[in-house]
Amino acid sequence: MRNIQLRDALREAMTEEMERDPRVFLMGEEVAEYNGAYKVSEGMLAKFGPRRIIDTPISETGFAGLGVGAAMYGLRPIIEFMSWSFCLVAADQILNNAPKMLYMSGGQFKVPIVFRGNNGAGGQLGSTHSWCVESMFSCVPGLKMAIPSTPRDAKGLLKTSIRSDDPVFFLESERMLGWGARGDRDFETPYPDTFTPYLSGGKWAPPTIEEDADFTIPFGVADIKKAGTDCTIVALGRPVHFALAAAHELSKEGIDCEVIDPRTVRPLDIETIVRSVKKTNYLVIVDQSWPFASIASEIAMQVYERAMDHLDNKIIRVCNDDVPAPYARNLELEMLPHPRKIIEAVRAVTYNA
Amino acid sequence: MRNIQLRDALREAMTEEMERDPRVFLMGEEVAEYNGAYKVSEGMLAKFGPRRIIDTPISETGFAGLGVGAAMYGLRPIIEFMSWSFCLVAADQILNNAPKMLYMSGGQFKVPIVFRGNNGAGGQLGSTHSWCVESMFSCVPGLKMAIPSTPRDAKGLLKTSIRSDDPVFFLESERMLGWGARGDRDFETPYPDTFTPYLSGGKWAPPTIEEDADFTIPFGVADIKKAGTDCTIVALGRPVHFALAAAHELSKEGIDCEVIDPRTVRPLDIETIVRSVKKTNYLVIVDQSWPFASIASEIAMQVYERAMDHLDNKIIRVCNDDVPAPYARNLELEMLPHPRKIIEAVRAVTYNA
Amino acid sequence: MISGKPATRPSDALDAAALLELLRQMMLIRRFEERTMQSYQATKIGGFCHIYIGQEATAVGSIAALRKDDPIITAYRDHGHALARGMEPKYCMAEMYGKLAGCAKGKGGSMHIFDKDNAMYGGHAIVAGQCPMGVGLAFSHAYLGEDKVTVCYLGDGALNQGAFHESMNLAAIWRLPIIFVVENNSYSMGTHISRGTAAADDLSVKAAAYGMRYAECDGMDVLDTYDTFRTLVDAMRGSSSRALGAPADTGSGPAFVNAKTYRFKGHSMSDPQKYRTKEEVAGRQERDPISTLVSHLVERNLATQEQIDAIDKQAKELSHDAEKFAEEAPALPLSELYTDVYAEPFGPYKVGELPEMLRKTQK
Amino acid sequence: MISGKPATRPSDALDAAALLELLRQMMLIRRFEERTMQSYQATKIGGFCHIYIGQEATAVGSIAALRKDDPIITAYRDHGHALARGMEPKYCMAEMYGKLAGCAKGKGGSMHIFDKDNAMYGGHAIVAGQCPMGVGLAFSHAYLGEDKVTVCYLGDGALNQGAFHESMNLAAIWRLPIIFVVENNSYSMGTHISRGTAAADDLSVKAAAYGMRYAECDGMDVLDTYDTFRTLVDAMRGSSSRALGAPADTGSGPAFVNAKTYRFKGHSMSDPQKYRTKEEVAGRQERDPISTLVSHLVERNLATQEQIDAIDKQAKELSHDAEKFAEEAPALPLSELYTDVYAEPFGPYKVGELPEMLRKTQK
Ligand SMILES: Cc1ncc(C[n+]2csc(CCOP(=O)(O)OP(=O)(O)O)c2C)c(N)n1
Ligand SMILES: Cc1ncc(C[n+]2csc(CCOP(=O)(O)OP(=O)(O)O)c2C)c(N)n1
Ligand SMILES: [Mg+2]
Ligand SMILES: [Mg+2]
Repeated sequence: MRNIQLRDALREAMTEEMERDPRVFLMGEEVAEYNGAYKVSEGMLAKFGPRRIIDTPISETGFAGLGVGAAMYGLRPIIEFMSWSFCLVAADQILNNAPKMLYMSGGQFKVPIVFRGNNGAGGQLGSTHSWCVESMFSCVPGLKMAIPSTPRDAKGLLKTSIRSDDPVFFLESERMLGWGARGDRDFETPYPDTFTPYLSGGKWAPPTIEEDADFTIPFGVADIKKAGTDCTIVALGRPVHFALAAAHELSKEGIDCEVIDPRTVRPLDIETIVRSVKKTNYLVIVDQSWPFASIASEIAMQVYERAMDHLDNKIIRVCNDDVPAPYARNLELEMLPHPRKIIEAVRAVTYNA
Repeated sequence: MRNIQLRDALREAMTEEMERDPRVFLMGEEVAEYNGAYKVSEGMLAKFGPRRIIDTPISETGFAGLGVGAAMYGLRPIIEFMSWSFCLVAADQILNNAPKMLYMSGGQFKVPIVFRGNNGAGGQLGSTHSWCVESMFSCVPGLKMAIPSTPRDAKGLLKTSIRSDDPVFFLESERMLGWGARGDRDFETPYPDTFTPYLSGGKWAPPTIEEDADFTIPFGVADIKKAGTDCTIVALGRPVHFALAAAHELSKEGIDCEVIDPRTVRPLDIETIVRSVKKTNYLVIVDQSWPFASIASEIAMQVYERAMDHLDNKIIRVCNDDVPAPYARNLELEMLPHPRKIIEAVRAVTYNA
Repeated sequence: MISGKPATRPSDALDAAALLELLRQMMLIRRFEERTMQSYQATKIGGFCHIYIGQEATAVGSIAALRKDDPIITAYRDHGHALARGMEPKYCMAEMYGKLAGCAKGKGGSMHIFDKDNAMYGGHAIVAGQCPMGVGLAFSHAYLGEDKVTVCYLGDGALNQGAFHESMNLAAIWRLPIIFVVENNSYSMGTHISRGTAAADDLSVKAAAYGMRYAECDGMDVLDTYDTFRTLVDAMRGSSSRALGAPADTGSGPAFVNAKTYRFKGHSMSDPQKYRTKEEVAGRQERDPISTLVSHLVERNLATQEQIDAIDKQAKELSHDAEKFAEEAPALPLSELYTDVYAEPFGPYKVGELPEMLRKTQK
Repeated sequence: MISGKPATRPSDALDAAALLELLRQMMLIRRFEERTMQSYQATKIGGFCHIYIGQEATAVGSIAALRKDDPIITAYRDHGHALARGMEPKYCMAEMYGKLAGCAKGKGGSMHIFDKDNAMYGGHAIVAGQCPMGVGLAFSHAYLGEDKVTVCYLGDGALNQGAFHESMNLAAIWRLPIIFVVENNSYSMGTHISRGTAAADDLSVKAAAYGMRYAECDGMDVLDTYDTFRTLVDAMRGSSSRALGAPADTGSGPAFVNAKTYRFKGHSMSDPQKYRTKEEVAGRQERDPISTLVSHLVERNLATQEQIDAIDKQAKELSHDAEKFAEEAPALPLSELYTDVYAEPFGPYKVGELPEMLRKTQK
């Protein structure tokens, strides 16, 4: 089995695409000489040189907008936000310019750009540094959004993102980058015995370029991370693993959950979710962003629209608590979606079954 | 009956509160010497002088953040965005600082500030200038949000906003400011005969300070804009009037709609909506923002959570089409929620009835 | 003009035909905009509409110093730039009429004029929002080792937006081939630059803050504008640091131009203009950029009055024809609502056809 | 120091007690931060943690020139400012331990240290995000006709954020009583200022761009820092234009200080520091701000070694006690998740109690 961390998978995707297409470059804070604040781009400066791996000052508006201009011109920028929490200072460039340029120009100017970086709680970083932007930004037509949960998905989806002719918001998780590294303490769970082996026996490791030169994962295709018959759990990104831990725990009670990872939010593969709900008749949605007007609300709404008659109970969502992120460790852990909450939700939703 | 435009109601609210509390000031682009880009603050410079009515350069980050700092210090700023479409350049200040300061400081620093301005399509302004920010921003805990639909609500809610010790996002509509003015061509509808009299026989005119010195409208209290028994329509802001036009039209077919205007999104008066749904058993939600992860999705989700058994059909939402705002008049009209779409939705949802 | 004026100016080398071409462009913009105002008054054009009249010399003089493939990018007051860049007026007018035959198929409108063939990268309505994108265009030249120069226009009001400053800094540290041009008409809406911008009386400090070259030009004089840009562009082209990360500084780097100009009309079509006196406007109109060039031509016997009249007549006709074209062009079909949202569409979205303007040229 | 040094410096007027107080503060910060590092290594402290060691003279020297009620606001490298401002170390440490007894009840953490009683307005983690708020504090003085001065600290990396520039411009056009201080330690994470900031070798141009006064000080020398701020603050206090819209410019207006300093530790606790050599750091450590002041005191016979040792001992004890306090303090109850979200709560939210630190003083 191939031993690969999520950060390596991201780097592999970028490296392969940069070798394939000379128009692709990587730009962001500390991506070059520092080798990446989180070591995602480690070694890439040495390999590609300062023309293609470019350190920026702390000017998110400037370099995000630079990327949009370069993409309009025909290049294919990868713009790294050290954290999506820092993208708010660049909101106008990423929300007004990137996703709307094609439309506003009547089809003249494509914007093939990838914005990527850490999303969600990094671990006691406090209110300003723990943004989950997926719900807030997924409403904007013109952008695509991917949220990988495994090294395999990370590589496959990032390669697709870089090849995409549309702007892609690519949301990583600091808490997952080093997953599998020695001494990694992540995926803390009150159910340590359910800790999912991080590459799932190799299933979640991406192929090398030698193994599969054309490996990509298409957008809009959900992945059934665990098949099951009794209750559907939908989760994206890091919470996928909480959902799997919960499913493992629930299986001991005889509840067989199906865990669906949509992988991309725009496009959203609602069909796979609906198919699953028609089978299990129960749905729990896990979403690491705040509940109000969230992706969880949206998925619920769409399932009600398409499969209300197949639901044997209300849909329950498990979200971040509706509060700013606290610093204190105990409060932060409590606020985030975690296996216990998911277990309780599944128990509650299947109660009548 | 008192003849008052919505812009006058806003001005009255600000003026009364500024007279009441010397800590209140108004700041924004062209609010002073120009008398307001949309004449909302007309005459206020003359009345209050340049210390309290302050023109700014085009520096939204600068003056929105200035407002946050001044509010922390104890003043009560009203920060006008000429349009909420321009607030994206200030997203970090309004989303990271204003709503989270109280929490991050452990309760030390309140941020009593009002951000206000035009929201939604102003009429052929194109993709960058037609933002409806309510869905995108309503997810953020720590802020409050009000969206008035009548001069009365505008005055009452704005006065409450200014007195609030929490940051309030106050969303106006350029298309409604001059409603009732001579030559006003707004509220175009394919059903001109259903044109709602703009002050509804005086019911929607706010009291003067002489009539009611303590007039305010509390947050979190929905207003039943029209009572009815057959189908509930929820709408906020400008779409309230489309809903009323639709209700009028539908009454000719014998469908008696109840139109509920929640008026504030944070807090959201879900109780009143649920009560109505329990009575009518049908629900259509009108939301002028994009559908994905919208306020419409959220209200639907909450109604399903609380009153699923009372619904005789699925909930239908009528939103902005999921595309960037086009410039062309015909496309823009088509894209926005409008009475025809609401009528069709109500017919569809009550079809079995 | 760049301080320390040389004895001979680049414009001295322009022959009568070239000068008449400058006149033709300015007259076309003027007549086109007059039509635009009429059509707006007649509610044929919607949204916000910002008239360029008075500032024609700035776009025309600067663009004349560029090659056809040097990119330009600007704000919402953009018709003049598009026409100076060579867009057929009818496509610009049809855009404002919201018609399918518009340069952006009626989806962009007056504030969002794009022309890919003529390297016009818009038309951007968020103040200073175009600056970072302009840097991205210039970055592309450096990245690709191209010998191009990007010109990024902005209003004086944009000086107060953070995006402008971040752009200046990025361009400066990477020595990108870009010229930032402030079309300094002294007003952002109703705010005089002296009220909104610190150190407004000497904008050279804005360039110095980034170690960037600074130049001023008379934005009401097309020849002075041309001279300023010709000099800057020539110095920049082929000399600027084209490889990022190149150790040595091989060229002159970016520049910042303060083009002193004036808009004769209101900020937008709905501006009552109470912030300035009629006398102020009238005074400035005495230095109309078109009359100034006409005088220059006539005084030097470079053109006859008949030639000039013929150019004006043609400008009027083209504008009239553009209006007619726009008026008669078919409406935008509702099916276009869902095209051009994604280049690689899914769900309800569809690929859109290119605008007629590009289809003709692109094959 | 402000150029054109006067013959007598303000610090000459400081007696031995005052100088020892400066030393006490710097030593407290140093020992406190050493404790902090240990606690972080022991995973008692989470999140990002930015150590101020090396820069103590900047906070201490500048704050010494202020009145107790002059507001300060800074970035995430904020423990030093809080302590210099007078926060009891135990509240700062308990905050980092995420305890209810923390200055922000454990909700803010290292990057968000607030102290209302001591006019410390945070602790802000988005680079340059504090600048507009700082202008808001200074605006409040002008609005209320107060005789206060706000000091807004920022890192050299913040020079490249638009928010900084908009703040400079607003402060300048309204001549607000604010001092922007760049704690110029030459690095933003691993990026040397010369790579990220144009014209980095002379930051006076950043002030000149807004017509703002500029001063430099030796941020490794608490007395030079004090002198610089004392002079600026005295000129600003009571003289700046306090009424907005006041026709005449009555004062000296805002100022921009380049405090040349150096951080001896990594950017944050997880920084491998490959971007600079050990020799570079060692060289800079030879000018340790604490030793510099100690030498000054000893050479002039203003303090004995015993006095100095006693101060250091006390600093160690206070830091030790702070750590003990934090360790033993009760955890933050989960019920605090829903307090302090709204001052006027609804639904699931509740009013929160003030932090212990304020309850004691506020009654
Ligand atoms: C970020 C932002 N804030 C406000 C506006 C509204 N607005 C449009 S144009 C304008 C004035 C701009 O003046 P200037 O930059 O001098 O350009 P000019 O109109 O003189 O060409 C304003 C305030 C906007 N479009 N974008
Ligand atoms: C807008 C934004 N972008 C990026 C970051 C991540 N970040 C935190 S500190 C830092 C470096 C700041 O350096 P400087 O301003 O010089 O302050 P110093 O750390 O030297 O005190 C960066 C890039 C951030 N917090 N905010
Ligand atoms: Mg201007
Ligand atoms: Mg620094």
